[in-house]
Amino acid sequence: MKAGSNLERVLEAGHFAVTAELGPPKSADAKVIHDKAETLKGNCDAVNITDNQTAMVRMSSIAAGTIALQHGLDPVIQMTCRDRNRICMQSDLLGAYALGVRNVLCLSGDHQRFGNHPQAKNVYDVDSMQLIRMVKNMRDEKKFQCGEAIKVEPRFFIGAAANPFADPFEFRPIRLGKKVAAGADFAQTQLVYNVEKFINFMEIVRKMGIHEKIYILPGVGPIKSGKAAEMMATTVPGLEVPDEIVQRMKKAEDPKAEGISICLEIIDRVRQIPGVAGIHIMAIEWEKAVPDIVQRAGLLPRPVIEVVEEPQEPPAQKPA
Amino acid sequence: MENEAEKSPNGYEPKVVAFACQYCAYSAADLAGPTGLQYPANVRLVKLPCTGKLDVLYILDAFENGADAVFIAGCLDGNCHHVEGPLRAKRRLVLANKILNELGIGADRLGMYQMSGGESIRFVEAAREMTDRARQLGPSPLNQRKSAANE
Amino acid sequence: MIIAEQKTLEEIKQIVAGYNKLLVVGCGTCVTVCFAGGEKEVGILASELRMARQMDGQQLETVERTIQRQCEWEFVDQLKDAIEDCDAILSMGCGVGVQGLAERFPTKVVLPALNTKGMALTVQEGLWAERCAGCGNCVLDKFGGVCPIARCSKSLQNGPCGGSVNGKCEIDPEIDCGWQLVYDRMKAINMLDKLYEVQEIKDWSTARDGGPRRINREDLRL
Amino acid sequence: MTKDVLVRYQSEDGEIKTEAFDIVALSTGSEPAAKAADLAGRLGIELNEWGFCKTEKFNPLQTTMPGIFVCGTFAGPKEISETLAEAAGAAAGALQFLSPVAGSLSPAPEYPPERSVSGEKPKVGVFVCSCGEEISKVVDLDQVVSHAQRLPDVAYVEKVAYACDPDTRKQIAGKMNELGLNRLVMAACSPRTHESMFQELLRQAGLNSNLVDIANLRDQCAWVHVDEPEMATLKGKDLTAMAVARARLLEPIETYVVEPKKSVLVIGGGATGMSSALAIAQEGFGVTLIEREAELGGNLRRLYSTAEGADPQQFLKELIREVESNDRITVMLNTELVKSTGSAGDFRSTVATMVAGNGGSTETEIEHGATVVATGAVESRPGKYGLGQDDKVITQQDLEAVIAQHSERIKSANSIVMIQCVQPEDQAEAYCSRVCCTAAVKNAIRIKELSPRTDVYVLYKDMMTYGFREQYYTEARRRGVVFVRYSDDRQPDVRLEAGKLRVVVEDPILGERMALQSDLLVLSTSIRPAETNTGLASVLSLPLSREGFFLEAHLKMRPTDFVAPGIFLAGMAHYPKFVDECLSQAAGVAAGVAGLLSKDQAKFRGEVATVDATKCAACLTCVRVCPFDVPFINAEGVAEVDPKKCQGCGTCSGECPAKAIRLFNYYDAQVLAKTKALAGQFVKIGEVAAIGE
Repeated sequence: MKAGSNLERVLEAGHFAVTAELGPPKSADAKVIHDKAETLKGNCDAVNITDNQTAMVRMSSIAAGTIALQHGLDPVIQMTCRDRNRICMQSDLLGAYALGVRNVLCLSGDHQRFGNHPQAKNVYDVDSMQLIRMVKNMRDEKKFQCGEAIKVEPRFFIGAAANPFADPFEFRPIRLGKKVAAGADFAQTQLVYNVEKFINFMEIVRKMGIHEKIYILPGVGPIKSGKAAEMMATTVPGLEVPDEIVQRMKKAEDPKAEGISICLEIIDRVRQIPGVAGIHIMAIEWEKAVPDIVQRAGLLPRPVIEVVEEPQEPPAQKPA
Repeated sequence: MENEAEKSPNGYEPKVVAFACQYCAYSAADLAGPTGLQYPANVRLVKLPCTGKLDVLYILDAFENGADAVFIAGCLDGNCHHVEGPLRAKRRLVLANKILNELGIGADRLGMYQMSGGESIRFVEAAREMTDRARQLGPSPLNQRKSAANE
Repeated sequence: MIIAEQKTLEEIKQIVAGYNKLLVVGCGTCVTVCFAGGEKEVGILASELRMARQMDGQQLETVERTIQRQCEWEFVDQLKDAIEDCDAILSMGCGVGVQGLAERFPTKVVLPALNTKGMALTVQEGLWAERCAGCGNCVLDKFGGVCPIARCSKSLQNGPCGGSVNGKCEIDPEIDCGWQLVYDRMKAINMLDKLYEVQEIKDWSTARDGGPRRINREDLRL
Repeated sequence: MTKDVLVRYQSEDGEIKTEAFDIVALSTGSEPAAKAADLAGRLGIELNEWGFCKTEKFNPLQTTMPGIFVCGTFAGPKEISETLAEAAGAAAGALQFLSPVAGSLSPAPEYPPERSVSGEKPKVGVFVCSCGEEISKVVDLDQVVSHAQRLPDVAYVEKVAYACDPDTRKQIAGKMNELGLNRLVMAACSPRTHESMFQELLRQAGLNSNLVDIANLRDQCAWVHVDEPEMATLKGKDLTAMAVARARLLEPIETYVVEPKKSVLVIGGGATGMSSALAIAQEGFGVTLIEREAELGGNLRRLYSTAEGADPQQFLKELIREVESNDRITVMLNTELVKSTGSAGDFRSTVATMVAGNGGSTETEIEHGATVVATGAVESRPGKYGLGQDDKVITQQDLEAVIAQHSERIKSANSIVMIQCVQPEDQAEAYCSRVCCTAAVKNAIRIKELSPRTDVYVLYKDMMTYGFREQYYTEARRRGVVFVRYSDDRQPDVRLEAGKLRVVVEDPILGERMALQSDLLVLSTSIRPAETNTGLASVLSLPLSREGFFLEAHLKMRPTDFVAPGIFLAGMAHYPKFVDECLSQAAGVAAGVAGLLSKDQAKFRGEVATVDATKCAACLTCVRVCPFDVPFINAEGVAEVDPKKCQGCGTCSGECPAKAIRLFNYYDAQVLAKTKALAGQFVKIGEVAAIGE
């Protein structure tokens, strides 16, 4: 056990994991987190707390993660390379660990061009790959990036992002492989709507043996409306929504219901793909849909695994 | 002449400067008389070897020195003695227009016309159009400021 | 070459407000080549400013000079005679040039007319694009001659982010994805395997992050 | 009494009308000069039945007496540009007899040595020409004179009556000398037509020819502002001030000397191309004659008779034989021009010859001193009135062949209808093709000769059988050819009914619809510019007219020249013409070529771009923008322009961000002097360091 987080334990135990996204508010209102946490509680194994997603200022992911902890949730705090240099990153990691956070997802971060502070200076001192390695070295080598020793090291279950839909496609599995080499324990992907392409991606991933070294959780999510589907299809770089889905959403009498059933169909299909260890549900600003989706996908109840020193049974897929 | 009546009562007579390519517009202007055409006497031609020689500075300088309107008269596209003079000139007008708008003089005081060397009627139309426009727009704001300053 | 572009007329007007005799100084090298501050632009800007002032019912006198390089004292000194009776100097050089003039003429007001944009090459007549970020520690050997620091919007060194689509960067469809270029180049020169290595965290102390940089060649200095 | 002129005339619908007019202008015909017969008698040359000089169709500039040539309206009524082309052609004819010494005899005008004006303060002489009264009746020249006197550096102002008069010019030159004037401003007519004359004047005065600026007070002021004398006077003053402002800054021009290549590239192997090639070869120059098609002859191959009776095929055969046997002429068939660089006296061109069979081509590089464009034109074949769908519908050119080779078709025909002025739908510009009326009349007569019983109808809009060709129209009518006019809004209607052609046309005079059965319908289709014109114009950087024909340097005065020196124009590439007109022009071209190439040195005025190496940032802008690929970055790392290749357009100097390139005579200071003069601003000479800076 590297970090002993709930997510790690569920995956190590060989269960099909469910993570969900919890977006902090654009305010100092803790209630939002409390409410969302209550909604998600019992419906997933861990919650991803986004880090100023789309470069919009939101409540700090570590702070929001701490609130989620109070509800018994296992937070995956996201950390982007956009806003912090290596000094701040390590400092935040120490603090987050001290507060009880055990999972971190290392991301490049959306460029500030899209956010509400496009005039900001970005940092990118470190890229996501290097962040993964830095977190791993802090945990396994007990060393800061500069090489100095850490007395009490932060032990995180290290997550990475993968986008099977961006270009150049051939490089995408390689990049995931690099993240494994850098030290990632699990990967969550961009939203999967084009299942065929994801199947292709996984095929290459399996050929390279990557799936044996990392838990892969494809991103899924319900679309709310035809308009949203169209927007996602045309304006979000690196997101692929096939026309067929856009049409279904546009024609649907009850788009929300249709969105959820499409999501369920996709979950059903990705579950069949060898090497898929779970799903990551991104119901952006629609956390309420998650319990329904998890329930209808037959993924309830979520396993409860006792905290013990050693795992009770050998894991089905053991990361190297 | 129809323009005669429109000459403003306050004695404003616009000065219109035309930068004319020697191969086409300058020749078209020359041929107006023999073809029985007349155009407003407000127009003064400055001969260029080609509208490719046009410099944004020439246009600005004309306005700075009192022009109420300026036009460039060059060859027809694809029929330029120097192949692409009018195309170059049109690109340069993009900058000139921007500057004139920024200054508050207004890009509508600047025009571009294309004609062959024999088309005196086109030159005459251009001369009339730009003179009429300068009449409608009134004196260049630069000239207004200047005369105000002198009074 | 260094690329720069003119500030808006409105901004320059405000910068020079209150000065009645301006020395407008062009620079004959980089900013000439990128059509921002060569002798031609000096003439146009001076004319614009005079007219702008006239539009406000006031007068502006301009003296126009262009020197070969505003970043060299010997050339800057050529301006001495023109400077005395001017209220201020409007430099049409890059940021280096403006400071060159300011350092050489400590008692004179020196104002910038350009925004310096970086180091670039001419893609075609009228189009320049950044190629180098001046990080002080060249890594082009690792990336097939395409710099991910300068050409990836996030300066990623380990591959493209998830926003790379059809060879374009997520922040602007006019901008090539630097990583697509790296990838294509490495593929073309049969060195893709080099991209499999994880690039360690970069030492930025050689970049401007390490403080103002200077190069000191003892063998050349007296 | 109003003194109006009352005109009584019959309108189209037969009504007699009377109308009052202020002025009636009579277009009277031209007749031979009164003493023409006298002169002809003394020279021993024959006249034709109208008293004009007698010539032959295929030798239009030759009188009946060898060694005596004719040109202009003595050989028949004609237009100015034709007379000028013929004048040059006749000169070329005369040159053939003088070829060994051609050129060496041309009397070089004697000029006094050129006085250097460098370092002198400008001293401008302004000469204000009234052009008789052409200028002074609109522009108040006294005001112009007194305005000019107040302009800076103007040392002398004088009003003259005709500045173009040789004596006046001599006087002006004298005045320049006497007063030590070093710049000339002519407030007169257009530089387009008279600049060279005033440049010459300066040379007479011992000054460099470039030190003149012209205020265009006639063409661009007096003539076009007749009703605004006050405004015109104001403008006249401005134009004069603008000219003075620029004249102050003018510099002496350098002349570049080229030793011309003694050979010529003739493009087009039709009658025009071949006869100009022959004439040029007879002058002693080498000729490369290129022809796109597989054989020589062009349109003439399809012409079997002329109205005048001469046999075109016989002529063509002779011409081809002469061309092919002339050892100065190299004929290249299946060949097109693909590239041409250089300038007058020194061209370098690449031609591509199609290799039979494999579809490939071989390229040949040719060096030549002059280029002749004689690419001809083509009869259009619009899909109108059933042309191309029914073999009973043919063109006038087709009919030539039918008459010559299948006369049985004519003899068996009961009725033949011709429709004139048939223009393709996509022909943007309407123009007259000039030769088709005569062709129709000629062929109608041939038909009547072959088969008097065959009815011939000519449906026309306007019969134009100009000059002596009018006789054939009369002849055709005498033989019973029926001419029926139609109008644009009531075009003939052609239908194929039961294998028979039915042409319905409304006779405007009778006001009745006529239905004509026709065994053969002959269309006089418009003559179109060759499709290759556009490409060729771009290779040679030449202008085309709106119609797509090549555009000469001056509509009247320079019918065989292009503005670009060293390139000449002849034949139907120019516009539709009769063979004799083409041949006259071809001869004219030969004269132009001789004028250029017969000298050991051709001189060119250096109105070219030059680079100030100290300012050049080697930014490559000029290299990229020059339409003629002239500038290059030289071994010193700065831009360089070859003055012999520079076309003087100034595109590079207009774009150069360092202002390192200046175009002679269009230095910024010189151009801006004009706009500044409008505001009464004149630069101090000392302030314009080197004028161009």
